[in-house]
Amino acid sequence: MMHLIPPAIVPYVLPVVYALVIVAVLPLMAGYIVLLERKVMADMQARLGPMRVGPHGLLQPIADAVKLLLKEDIVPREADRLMFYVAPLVSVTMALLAYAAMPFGPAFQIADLNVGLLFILAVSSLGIYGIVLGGWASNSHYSLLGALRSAAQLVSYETAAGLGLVSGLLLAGSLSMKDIVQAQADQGVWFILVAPIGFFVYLVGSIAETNRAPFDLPEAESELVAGYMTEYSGFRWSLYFLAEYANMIIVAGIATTLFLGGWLRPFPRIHEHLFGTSVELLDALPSLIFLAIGLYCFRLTPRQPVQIQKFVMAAAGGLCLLLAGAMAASLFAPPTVMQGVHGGFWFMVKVMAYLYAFLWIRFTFPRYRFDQLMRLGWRFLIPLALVNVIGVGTAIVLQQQWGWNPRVTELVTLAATIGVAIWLASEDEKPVAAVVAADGE
Amino acid sequence: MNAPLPYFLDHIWLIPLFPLATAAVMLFYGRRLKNSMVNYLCVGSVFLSFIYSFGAFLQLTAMPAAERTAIKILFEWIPAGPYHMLNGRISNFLADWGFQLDPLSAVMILVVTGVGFLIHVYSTGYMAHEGGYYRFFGYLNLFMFSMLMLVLANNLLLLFVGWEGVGTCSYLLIGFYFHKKSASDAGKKAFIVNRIGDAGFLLGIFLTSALLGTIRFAEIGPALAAGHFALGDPRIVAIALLFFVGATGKSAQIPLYVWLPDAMEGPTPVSALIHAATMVTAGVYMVTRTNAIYQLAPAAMAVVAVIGAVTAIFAASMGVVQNDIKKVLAYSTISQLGYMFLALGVGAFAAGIFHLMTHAFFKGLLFLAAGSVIHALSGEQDMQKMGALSGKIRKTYFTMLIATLAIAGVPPLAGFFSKDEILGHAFRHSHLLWFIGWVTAGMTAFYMSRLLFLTFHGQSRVDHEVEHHIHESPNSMLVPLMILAVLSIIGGWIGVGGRFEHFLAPVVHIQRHTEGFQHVPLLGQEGVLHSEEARKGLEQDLEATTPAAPAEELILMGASVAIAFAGIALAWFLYLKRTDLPAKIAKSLNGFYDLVFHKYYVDELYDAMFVNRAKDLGLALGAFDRNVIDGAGVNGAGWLTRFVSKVSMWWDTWIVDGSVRLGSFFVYCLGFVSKFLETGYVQNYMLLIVVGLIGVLAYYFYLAHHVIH
Amino acid sequence: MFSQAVFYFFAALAVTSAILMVTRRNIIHGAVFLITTLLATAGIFLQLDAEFLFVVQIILYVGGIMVLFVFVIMLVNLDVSMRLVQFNHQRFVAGALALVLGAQVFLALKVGPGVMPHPAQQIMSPKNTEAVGDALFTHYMLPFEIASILLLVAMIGAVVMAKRRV
Amino acid sequence: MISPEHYLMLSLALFTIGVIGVLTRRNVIIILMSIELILNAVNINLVAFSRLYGDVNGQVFAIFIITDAAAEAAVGLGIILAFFRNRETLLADEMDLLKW
Repeated sequence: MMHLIPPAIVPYVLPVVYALVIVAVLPLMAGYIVLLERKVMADMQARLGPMRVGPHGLLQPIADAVKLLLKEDIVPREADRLMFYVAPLVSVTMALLAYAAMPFGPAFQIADLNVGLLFILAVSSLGIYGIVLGGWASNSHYSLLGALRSAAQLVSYETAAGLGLVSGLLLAGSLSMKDIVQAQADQGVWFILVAPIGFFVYLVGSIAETNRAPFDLPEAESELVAGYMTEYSGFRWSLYFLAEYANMIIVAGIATTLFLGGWLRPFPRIHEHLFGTSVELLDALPSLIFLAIGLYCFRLTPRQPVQIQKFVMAAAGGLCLLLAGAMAASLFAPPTVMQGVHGGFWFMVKVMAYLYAFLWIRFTFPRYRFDQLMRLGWRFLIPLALVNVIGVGTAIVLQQQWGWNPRVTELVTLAATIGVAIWLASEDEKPVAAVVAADGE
Repeated sequence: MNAPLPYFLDHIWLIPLFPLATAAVMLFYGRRLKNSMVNYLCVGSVFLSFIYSFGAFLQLTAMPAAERTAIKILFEWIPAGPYHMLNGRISNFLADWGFQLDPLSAVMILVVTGVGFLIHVYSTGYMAHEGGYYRFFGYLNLFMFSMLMLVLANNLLLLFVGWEGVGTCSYLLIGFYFHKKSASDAGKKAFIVNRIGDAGFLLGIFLTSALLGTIRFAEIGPALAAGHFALGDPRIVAIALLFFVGATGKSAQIPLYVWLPDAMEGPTPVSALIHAATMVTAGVYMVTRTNAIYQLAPAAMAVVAVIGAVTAIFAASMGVVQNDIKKVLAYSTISQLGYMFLALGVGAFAAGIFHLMTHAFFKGLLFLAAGSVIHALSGEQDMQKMGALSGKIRKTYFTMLIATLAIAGVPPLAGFFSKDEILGHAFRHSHLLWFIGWVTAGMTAFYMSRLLFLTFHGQSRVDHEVEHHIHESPNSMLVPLMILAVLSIIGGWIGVGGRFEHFLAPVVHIQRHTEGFQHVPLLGQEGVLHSEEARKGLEQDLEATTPAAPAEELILMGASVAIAFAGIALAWFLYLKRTDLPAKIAKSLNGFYDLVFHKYYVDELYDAMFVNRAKDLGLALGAFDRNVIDGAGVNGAGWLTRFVSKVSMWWDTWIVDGSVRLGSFFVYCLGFVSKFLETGYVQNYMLLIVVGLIGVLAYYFYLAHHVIH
Repeated sequence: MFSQAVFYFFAALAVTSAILMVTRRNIIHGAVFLITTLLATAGIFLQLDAEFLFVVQIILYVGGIMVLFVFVIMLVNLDVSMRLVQFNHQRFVAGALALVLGAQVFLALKVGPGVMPHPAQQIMSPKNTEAVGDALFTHYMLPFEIASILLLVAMIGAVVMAKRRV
Repeated sequence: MISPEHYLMLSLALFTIGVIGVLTRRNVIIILMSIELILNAVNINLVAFSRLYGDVNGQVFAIFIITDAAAEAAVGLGIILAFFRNRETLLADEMDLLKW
């Protein structure tokens, strides 16, 4: 049906489709990440978590969404209305805008900018305005403090995270996301193995950038009720919520792309064939996984207490089987399609792993004090990231100009960087003057 | 010396080094050391130098008689470069840090280190309970160093270094009990009086280098030979006299003897070592060392002889009436030194040195024994408060007895031989001098035995609280006494048959067949030894010196022995038999006794003549400084400066500042107008900028318009 | 056609929000409109094929400098100054003069003969980032370093200025 | 295609607006922001001409200008903070310590 489309806009069709898909799926994903979070938290705290709505709370997110949509929309009298309305939109818009350059798969990418990475960073750095303006507009001290804090925090940690990414850029030699993944494919190694320090710095920085625990100072409920979101409720609040989770997925995607090999299949060199057939074992893995999940769902179905829950569980199992079938079918489709589907799968798997690390950290570590946060950012992460950049650059030069053994150079520079890290940590014990921006009022 | 020297001769420079090192240790770290440590270091170092000296002596005697000279030059000390001599020739002044060992200095270092070592041992006992133990030994070792430098130096300047060094040490040691005013005064006196002599000596050195173009002893002789100086050349005489001035200062001869009696304020070992045995003989040594010059200056020789003789009898007469035991010994030292100079004066250098050696033995012994007596009487020095000690401290008594006999010139003890030598030479030279010497010998015997009797015999006049803890001195003091006693006995025998003269002959020898001073100048240095005929001349000279003991010699010997016993007998008669007589005699010739008792009022005379004049001069200079220099010079300059500054201030205020203020006033007027632009609003300024920009653009439009049309 | 639309859209956005920025009584609104202007400018950069500068504009200007502005605005609470007169006493003459200046420049651009040459349209290299980086690190090395020193000095100065107790 | 005049006009407009802001507003922060606006107008010119001549020097200069803008903003805001703490005001025409 391509011929129906006027040729002038042909190049714009596919991106629009992708964009619609993302915008449609993202809220759902966010909701289910929340469910996942609650489940993981429950598991870590030896509880069950949501079990009522749907089997094992499978329908909880939908219920939450409905509740939020139906809630009354309250605007404080003293609030600056314009800003109060605009702020959440800014947040969520910038969050969604960042997806424009996110490569979910070799083909599944809205626009492959040659400054893709910088674009994503820039746009996601704009998200801060949503927070700051919202916090200011709601004209409440808690909100204002939360806003100030998040502003300071984001500005500080953007630097660290960006510097952490630089090491990946150096290795890839390009800013385009696709090229970065391609570089990892060509060099046959994920950059996390080459620049672990950079990955670590980015991990911490991204946690702080998304205002997650243990860096969730802007919304520290024990100090400022809910930070910049205190005065918000209902749909606007959920917009902030959506923006936060979208940002999480974005940073996870960036980390995946730069350090975890993007959509690449793990172990590309292993070509074990699935009993005799031309299908490689690892390629068949996704469909097998889905198959297993589906079968598990079916096995759980009869145990559900209520009839409706039986149905839902069965539906989930069916969905899994459907996906398994799709995966299996794509094995025999032309390679581009197969690449696309599997790439998407692996990408999402890695993103999920990264997010799981987020949750893990959140439920493991206590919250920082603000000056501690600033100290960590300015006196440990940023110097460490700088040293790491120097080290990686040195390693690359040694390899390419002087033809040293790559592994050796990487190990040497890595050791040096770790030494510096230890020294910095020991230095970090000393007290530091509270950062200027930190103490607003 | 081109031939390689044997070990000890090659290392003579170590001999002064040992005491210097320990002196440095003492004076810098001594405070932290224990007394035993101090003993080991100091005495050990002196003993080491004695060993080296003895070895050097042996190796020197091993060499053939004509070449007994070892010169060791360490480095060039003062290479001052060329200068014009008096005769207009260019000479190169070079004072090197060199050591010269020939028979003369060999004898000296033996005496110095030997007696010095014994006295060190003695001091460990004598000073045991004194404060500043390490300081004492530090000074003592410093003195040893200086003295050894003095006797080992190979040029006049280095000798002068040692000369000054010993002077300093004697000053420090006389004032050792600096809390006693008399002690510190005595130290100052000694120092200043020595300065006078040293000035003369220094002038002499200058004149020497100006006249002869060298200050090395080894080259003085050749220089004299090359200079063809007539006998009694006035310039030579001047040098000799200047040297002798120095000698009088250091060796306490008239007129500069006054410091020695006061120097007795110092500790007794110091008196023994410095003011009897070694330092005061430096003058004798120096004159002997430069005898080549003296032999060219008969007049100077005459002066030396006369001064020596007069000093001898003069000091002896004063020694007769002294009651302080150490004072007596001091005066006797002076008179004995007079003897030595008498000997030098009559050209009997060897005899002088011989007497120097023996005198070192028995006079050191006398002082040490006196010290032992004082020690026993816990500090009592007045002979009026002594007596009948012979039973209580026998060992000291016997050593004292031996020393007394020795100095009195009783054969066969040391003093007899040396004194006899001197008298013989004196007689040969002039009977008057001999007579003076002879009388002096008698007086010496008299007052020495007076000292002995008053101290040890008769009935005891000791205070009672002192009486019952009279005690013999510890062995550390007695052993040196005994050794010195032995030396005082046998010390003289080496001179029998002119062996000592033989030994010294290479350094000093005189052609005896010439009568009196009418001998051609003979240069007693290597200078001639290197020329062949001179060597032959010296050989026959050496046989010639063996005395053929004619009758007159025997007569003289008998005379001196006789007068010695006469003196002893008189003393015995006056102070043991008829003890009331001395007072009567003193009363009977009242004025004379007072005169002598007050040492002829020489000190008062000097005070009146020099000291007070010096003080007046100082006061006058002070007044001059206060009134003329400060008044006219400084204050006048200050007044002038203030006046000038007043003027310039006026100029500055009205002319310079005036112009400046004028300018500032002008600027102020401008500012008053333009300050209305200065609103203080930034945006006003920016507006002005914009206005200017518009103006510029308008101008360009104007230009463009003209370009177009 | 398309790029023209883009240009006009962004230009209009920039100018309008600039006017609003200057005229708003509320400083926060002013800041927001300035941000809009900057973003519009960034869009124009993009339309001029300067992707790198586009990103730099967003990251540095919007994400950095303006955040600082907003921050300070929040630190100095301004409800007092909001009630005051916003324009100073020289506003009319100043505005008029500024307009005159603008008119002069406009005139210079329009009627001034040969004020601006018209060389042929070049094609920018697709690798804009590489090109900029290349120029920056080879030909403009020294200015680059000087700029870094400048930033350092500015940083220190800002810290010293804003410290509580100087 | 868009002729360079368009960009020049745009930057001229922004520049003029900035100048007006600088000259007329009382609030120092707004003045600073207007200055940023002026710098931005200059940037547009530079980029336009770099596009015109097809080399990147203009963009490099734009980058330098942005750097300077950052420095200026940092210091300026620091000064404003300090001043606000001391004088409790943000109005330019109350900062008249230099007035005679």
